Amino acid sequence: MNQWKNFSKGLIKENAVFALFLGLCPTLGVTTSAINGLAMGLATTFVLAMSNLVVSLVKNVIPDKVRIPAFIVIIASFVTVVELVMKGYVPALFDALGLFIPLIVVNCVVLGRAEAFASKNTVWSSIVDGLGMGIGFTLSLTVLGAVRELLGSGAFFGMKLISGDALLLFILPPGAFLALGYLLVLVNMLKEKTA
Amino acid sequence: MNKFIVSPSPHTYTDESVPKLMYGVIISLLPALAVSVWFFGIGMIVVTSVSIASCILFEYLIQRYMMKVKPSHLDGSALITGLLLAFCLPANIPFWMVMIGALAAVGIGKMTFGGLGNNIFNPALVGRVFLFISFPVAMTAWPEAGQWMQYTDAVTGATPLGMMKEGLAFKTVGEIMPEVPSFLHLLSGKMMGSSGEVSALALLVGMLYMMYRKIISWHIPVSILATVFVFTGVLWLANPDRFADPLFHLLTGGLMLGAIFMATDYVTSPMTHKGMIIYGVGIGVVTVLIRTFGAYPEGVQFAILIFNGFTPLINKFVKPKRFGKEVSRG
Amino acid sequence: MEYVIIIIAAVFVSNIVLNQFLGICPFIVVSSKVETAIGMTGAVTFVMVISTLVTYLIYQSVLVPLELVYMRTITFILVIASLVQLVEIILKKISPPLYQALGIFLPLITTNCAVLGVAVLAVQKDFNLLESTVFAIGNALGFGLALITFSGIREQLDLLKVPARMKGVPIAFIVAGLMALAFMGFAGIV
Amino acid sequence: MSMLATLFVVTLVAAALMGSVYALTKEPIRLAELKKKNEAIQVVVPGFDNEPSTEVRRLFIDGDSIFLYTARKGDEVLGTAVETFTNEGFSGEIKLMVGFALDGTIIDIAVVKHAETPGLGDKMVKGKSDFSVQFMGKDPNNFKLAVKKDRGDVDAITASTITSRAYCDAVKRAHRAWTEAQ
Amino acid sequence: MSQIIIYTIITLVAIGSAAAIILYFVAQKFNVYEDPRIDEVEAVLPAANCGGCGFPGCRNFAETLVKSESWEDLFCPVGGNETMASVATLLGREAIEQAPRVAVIRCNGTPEFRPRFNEYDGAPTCAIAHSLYSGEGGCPHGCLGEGDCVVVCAFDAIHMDPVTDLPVVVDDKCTACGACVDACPRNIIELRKKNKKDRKIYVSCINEEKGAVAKKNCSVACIGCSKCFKVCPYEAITMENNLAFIDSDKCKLCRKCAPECPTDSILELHFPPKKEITEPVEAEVSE
Amino acid sequence: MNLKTFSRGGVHPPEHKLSSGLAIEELPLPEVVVIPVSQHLGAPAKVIVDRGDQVKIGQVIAQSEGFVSTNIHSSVSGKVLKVDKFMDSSGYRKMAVQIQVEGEDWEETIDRTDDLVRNTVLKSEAIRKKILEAGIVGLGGATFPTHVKLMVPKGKIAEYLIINGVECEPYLTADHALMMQRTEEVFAGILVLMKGLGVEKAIVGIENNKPDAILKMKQVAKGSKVQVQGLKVKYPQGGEKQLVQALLKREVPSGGLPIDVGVVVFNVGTALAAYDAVNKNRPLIDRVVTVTGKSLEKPSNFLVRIGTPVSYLVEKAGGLPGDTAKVINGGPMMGKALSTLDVPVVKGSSGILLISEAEARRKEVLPCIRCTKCVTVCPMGLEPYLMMSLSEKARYERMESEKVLDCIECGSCSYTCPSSRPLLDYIRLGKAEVGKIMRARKAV
Ligand SMILES: Cc1cc2nc3c(=O)[nH]c(=O)nc-3n(C[C@H](O)[C@H](O)[C@H](O)COP(=O)(O)O)c2cc1C
Ligand SMILES: Cc1cc2nc3c(=O)[nH]c(=O)nc-3n(C[C@H](O)[C@H](O)[C@H](O)COP(=O)(O)O)c2cc1C
Ligand SMILES: Cc1cc2nc3c(=O)[nH]c(=O)nc-3n(C[C@H](O)[C@H](O)[C@H](O)COP(=O)(O)O)c2cc1C
Ligand SMILES: Cc1cc2nc3c(=O)[nH]c(=O)nc-3n(C[C@H](O)[C@H](O)[C@H](O)CO)c2cc1C
Ligand code: SF4
Ligand code: SF4
Ligand code: SF4
Ligand code: SF4
Ligand code: FES
Repeated sequence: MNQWKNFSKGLIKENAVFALFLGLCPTLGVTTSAINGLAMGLATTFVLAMSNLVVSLVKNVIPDKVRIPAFIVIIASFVTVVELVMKGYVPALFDALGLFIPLIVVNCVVLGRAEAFASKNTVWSSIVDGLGMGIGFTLSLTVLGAVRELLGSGAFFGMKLISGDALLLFILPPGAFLALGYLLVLVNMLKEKTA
Repeated sequence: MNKFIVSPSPHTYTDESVPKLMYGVIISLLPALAVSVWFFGIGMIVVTSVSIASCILFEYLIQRYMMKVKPSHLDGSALITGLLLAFCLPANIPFWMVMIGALAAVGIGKMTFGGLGNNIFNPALVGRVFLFISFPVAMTAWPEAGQWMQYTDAVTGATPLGMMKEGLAFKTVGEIMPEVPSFLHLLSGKMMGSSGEVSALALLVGMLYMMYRKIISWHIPVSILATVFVFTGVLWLANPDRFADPLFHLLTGGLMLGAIFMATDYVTSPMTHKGMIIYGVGIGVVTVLIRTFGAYPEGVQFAILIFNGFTPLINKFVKPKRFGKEVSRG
Repeated sequence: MEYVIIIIAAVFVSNIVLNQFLGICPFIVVSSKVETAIGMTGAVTFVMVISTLVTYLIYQSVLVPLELVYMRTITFILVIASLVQLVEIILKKISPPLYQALGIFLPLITTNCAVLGVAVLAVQKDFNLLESTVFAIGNALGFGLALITFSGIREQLDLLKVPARMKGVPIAFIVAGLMALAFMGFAGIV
Repeated sequence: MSMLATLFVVTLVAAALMGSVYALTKEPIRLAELKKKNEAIQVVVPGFDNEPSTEVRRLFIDGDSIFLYTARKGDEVLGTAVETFTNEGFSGEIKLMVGFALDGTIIDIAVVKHAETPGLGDKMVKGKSDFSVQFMGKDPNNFKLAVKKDRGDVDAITASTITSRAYCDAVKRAHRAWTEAQ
Repeated sequence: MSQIIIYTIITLVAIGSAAAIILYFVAQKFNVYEDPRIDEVEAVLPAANCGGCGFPGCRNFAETLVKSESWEDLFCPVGGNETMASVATLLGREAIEQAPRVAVIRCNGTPEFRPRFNEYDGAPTCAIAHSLYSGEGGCPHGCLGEGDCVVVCAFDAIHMDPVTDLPVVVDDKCTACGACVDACPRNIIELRKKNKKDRKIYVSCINEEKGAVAKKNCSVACIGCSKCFKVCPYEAITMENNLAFIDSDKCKLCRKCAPECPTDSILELHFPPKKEITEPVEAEVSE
Repeated sequence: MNLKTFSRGGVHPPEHKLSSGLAIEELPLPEVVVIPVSQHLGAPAKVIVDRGDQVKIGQVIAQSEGFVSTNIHSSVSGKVLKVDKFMDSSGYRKMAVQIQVEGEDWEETIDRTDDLVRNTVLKSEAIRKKILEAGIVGLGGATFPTHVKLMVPKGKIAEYLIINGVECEPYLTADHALMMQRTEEVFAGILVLMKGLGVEKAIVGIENNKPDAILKMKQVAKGSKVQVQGLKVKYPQGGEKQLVQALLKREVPSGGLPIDVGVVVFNVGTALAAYDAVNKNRPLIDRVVTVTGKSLEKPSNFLVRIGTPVSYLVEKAGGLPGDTAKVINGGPMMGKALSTLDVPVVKGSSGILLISEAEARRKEVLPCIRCTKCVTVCPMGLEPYLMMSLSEKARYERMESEKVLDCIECGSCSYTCPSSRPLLDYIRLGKAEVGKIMRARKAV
């Protein structure tokens, strides 16, 4: 398969959040600011790419019956690695993302990719696929984070653009749902236009 | 020969119509509007006109340019939304905040769902809570009554419920009560609060008018007010130092406004009388819970929104009594 | 009283879906019919309580003594995945009607972060065994409350004229947002 | 059988990987945690050259632990940093580090952990508003640790009385611990 | 340090193996078989869940495809032959080829040909108008023009022509799902074989009333005169209940019938203009 | 006077009884009549005359086919012009007999005197036979063959006969006129029906907007087992389930018939027809039709032969007013709009109502605002707003479980809706579809 195509499909057409509606919890949970979204996305991307890599390496030696448990173990190990490394080197970010780092393990995107793509494709394609999906995911989280940060605290990646308070609602839970909802509407409208 | 019109029966209709009902509600809101203008003067006038104008304008713009349907901004429902939104804001709130609230009310609360009749949550309350959460400072600074010419520069103070919530941290009810406005003031509306909620009397007059016109039935307002009365009454009897008396609860905050005009919104309330009573009791209970145990001094707005969310379930499970299920031989 | 507080907190104040953002995927996907939502709630309650219990025991009796707390994530997910499969297999055999009602949701639940999330939160919050169980029940109820209410709303919206571009997932998020807004009223109640 | 074998191998490898990463990151994690604590202490009792986080005393107050760290420069005791808590916050628990000079006046206060609303309650964090500044140099024995609404001396954060009250509560608790420890 | 690694390995392997062993035995004991091919087939189907196949959803159809012996009457109109072929390959069977079809509106009762002598003012659906009365033009078989077919078409392939007051099918968009056929209360719509360049010849009327009566309501009604029937060289036309019907599978588009019709109720579409010569036109066989 | 009424729902549209108090006027014969063979619920009758035959008044021209069916008689004497399909009130063409009127030649068996025959010697069985032979059907609107209703099914007991003199539809006054002018005969008809049913007790229910009729019926019924009960004016009191509940506080079970609670309901006109059939040997060949409308010159109660064209009635009532935009066969709540005046009066025609342009057109349909008015007025305790949405989305199974089949099509919901929603249109569609589904289920 054309590697660029393979990579780019995860960005828009099969974007985990905006097209497949997967991995929604971290999407809503951590995106109080763009930077948090970015970090969460990168952590997920790492796990995605690494687990895709390993799964595609071992795909031929793993019997079908124990496929899923084996994949889970692989993914969980990488999640633990991410957890430990973040805790050690970027503790502030780890605190901000909290529960959602261990929860990468149940992000349907990760298992779904391992299962649907990496277990059937070559190592190289699998890494590209994982990176594509991961970056697509990162992109959506960053966009949502940026929107919420902009509306909610009037800042962009921590830079304060307006003085004083903005629409506090958007950094609170309801704002997460509303912002994502209207972003999806926007996506639909763009689709209408291009269709 | 004439070209006859053919249609299925019936061939005759009442002359009731949606705009007529809506304007009926508006008429019944007029006494409260008059009282508010009397107490809050220019601020009330600015907030109300901005709110109404923005609601109607947003409804028109969204229908015209985004939904591409025939605008129905003049059917009266946007006017009610605007009026009620203004009624539950402090009269000294900057006008641009009012516009944001109107956008949230009409845009998020109503048009997102497809407009009149489709929304799940009460649009005016969506607007209000949106503002309340977004601008908690501006939304909890209440102008004192009687400042005719002051708008955003009005002197502010606390609402009776706010005083109660604050005071209870270190005082008993008995010590707080002398500070809150007298019973007569609570009834007439000379106190701090959202601009339209202050006068229980004017709101009750509106309720009677709506009942007379058969716009609303008694079920929702009465069940809410009765529940609040009974629940707070029980608490008060149990510990009069910790809990204010039921009359205080009935006459303060947005309870009257909410019970009479907002919980009764057709679109977002249940369809059967039994359902209405469940809904009313639920709103009453949640209101009292929030008022007495929660972080916010007032809970009607949240209570109504929460039960707006439950309304579809109520409608699904509470059915009118069907004819002829049981046979009684008499 | 303590247990009541745990439950009220989990159901209303920090509702797992509306406030904690856990289990959003099934919340958005499996909520178009009230009956389905009720089935899903049953399944989640079942799995959530059992897995919180089992993971709690493993955590306290194996990981903590061996100082392997960092292995929480991998152990928990393994235990939960196996448990769900176990339940599925057993249910399919011994009670086909129950399987029909609940079983179809089970695969969905493995990858539901609500279950893992609650298990992790229970040990994070230093609850004891009973508290953990109550906490799991409370969160399952909270999940059910949100899911069932939401499905009622969606059933109603289904009969109304929601604009095409809002239909489906976008309106689901917006409704969830407004419900979260309403639930903010419970702040500070416990 | 091959199934079990594979699963065995996979877990084995995974465990080895995790184990090694854990071994590698154990020290950085410990240091990071230590650093956080020291940084907080550094803010509230600046200028020490010892490792206060190693000189800990623990008191049990109101059902939870309060830690007191002694900061020294050489042999001179500069003051005590008290890690205190309150459960009265708008969103539950708040943890503060309060630095006391030898005479019992507050040197400075830092927020260690909180979940208050961004934009409202989180104004108690130093740098986000001037709220915490008013405590500097005050002696709780003659500065009433309560918001003005409660007839105290503290100016509450606008629209965040609850957080302000909780903050005062935590500081009071710290002062109590400090007094007891003397 | 290495002690930690060893503990980690032991614990994880222990938990993993314990889980695996328990699962293995339980699975043995509680085994219930479900055909995995159902999932595979479902994955191939278009997932439109349109019901065009006659089953409630794609999954249901997949189940039937896997289970039933004969595939007659089993066809996914949306995916078409291509999908059926891939399902067939998947299951190692042969798919039944079906000539592509397209929906055709068999009524030509425009206001010009069928004057409206009353006005319908009920709920704007054909189903309700049909159950109420014979319609604005009085023809009990004619199109009611309220557009039920338009509403059900999931592919946006039908729209109402405001001038003729009749629905128009856009051939390129129509997937022959048949939803409109079921929706039309008057059974006006038929799925006919799709010909080259969308050419078609059909009797655009389904009125079974006697000629004079039919003609009274609509000047282009089929009056059952049998002239077309007699002229068709391929026996593609049948007469029943005062009505001619052209079987699209037998019709070879020779265009002999249309000129015969005294009421112009046979429509020819998308043909090049006829040459002047009256010799028999070459039979054009569609593919 | 203690006024009873039914307990749930109901509306009160303006009454507009323009022709109330007017005498029944016998209409001269038209030149040609068209008599459809299906004027009743059930199987159409089978034509037994041919083109060119001479027929007499009261002669059977089509014979009952099956149990739920009845005879059709010639209402005039003359020559059969055609046996063919003619347009009926629905605009569809149905089998009918067209007769050229020639003279007034009656069947000899018919007693045409005005003598009142109070007592019936016949037994129940014989009464039913006579009623079948005379082609009597319910004249209250549903045109259900009366002899079928007189047969109490096994296991059920008829306790009460209820006579429906409610006439709750606005504008219509035919039943009122009958009760005023043919009081004695109606009363005798009630006795016939009581005998036919074998019941001891009868109640006549009359709405209070006809106090003169209540008074008059009470006078003739004095001393008999027939009780006359005034009722509060409320639509649809005339619906049999509502009437039974109003009078006896018994609720006919869902999906059941009044006989399930020991009651049989007949219309006033049906009682009169039963009298004519049993005591005078006179088949059902004419009926009283109210011709009315606000712009109509001469609103009237006509005695009309079956088969007379509607256009003839309108002409006799002063001609079609220029502003007429809708012609309704029946009352404004339940009547059927006609697409042309070229249709015959049938046994079920109770009135011809002409409506002007201003009132005829429906208002613009707005979204349902869930005002609950339709739920409140539905006499059957249904939720019309929900039914309509379900019907629009073709959720017929759900409609079935919401009991759509209980709807009596009274139209109170559509009448009352402030958003002018065509509720009943969609409910009817749903009923038809649910019916289909249920039949398909039975067939499997
Ligand atoms: C979304 C939201 C979040 C809030 N968060 C806090 C908070 O973190 N801390 C706090 O003290 N008050 C918070 N409040 C404000 C209080 O609810 C309320 O304003 C306070 O109880 C009394 O206000 P006062 O400080 O003006 O007397 C919040 C309000 C809203 C609407
Ligand atoms: C399908 C059908 C079957 C009926 N069967 C009986 C019957 O067996 N016995 C009876 O007394 N009436 C029967 N009826 C007549 C009803 O009781 C009733 O008089 C008739 O439907 C008209 O009532 P309405 O005008 O209130 O709708 C039947 C009616 C229908 C439509
Ligand atoms: C909504 C509604 C209104 C009715 N109103 C009357 C009425 O006013 N008078 C009447 O005789 N029948 C009325 N009927 C018909 C009765 O239900 C019932 O069919 C009739 O009284 C039975 O008598 P019959 O068989 O003699 O017609 C009405 C039916 C319905 C559904
Ligand atoms: C009795 C009554 C109460 C109403 N209350 C409200 C209200 O509280 N808020 C609001 O936005 N609109 C209200 N409306 C107007 C209208 O119903 C509302 O805008 C719809 O919810 C929009 O779909 C009310 C209308 C009526 C008839
Ligand atoms: S509904 Fe009719 S026109 Fe539309 S795709 Fe299906 S068959 Fe074709
Ligand atoms: S073809 Fe049939 S469904 Fe379509 S508009 Fe005509 S009558 Fe209606
Ligand atoms: S009367 Fe009309 S607007 Fe009111 S609930 Fe019923 S359908 Fe809706
Ligand atoms: S027509 Fe049917 S649904 Fe409407 S009010 Fe009458 S009985 Fe109820
Ligand atoms: S990410 Fe939480 S359920 Fe999918």
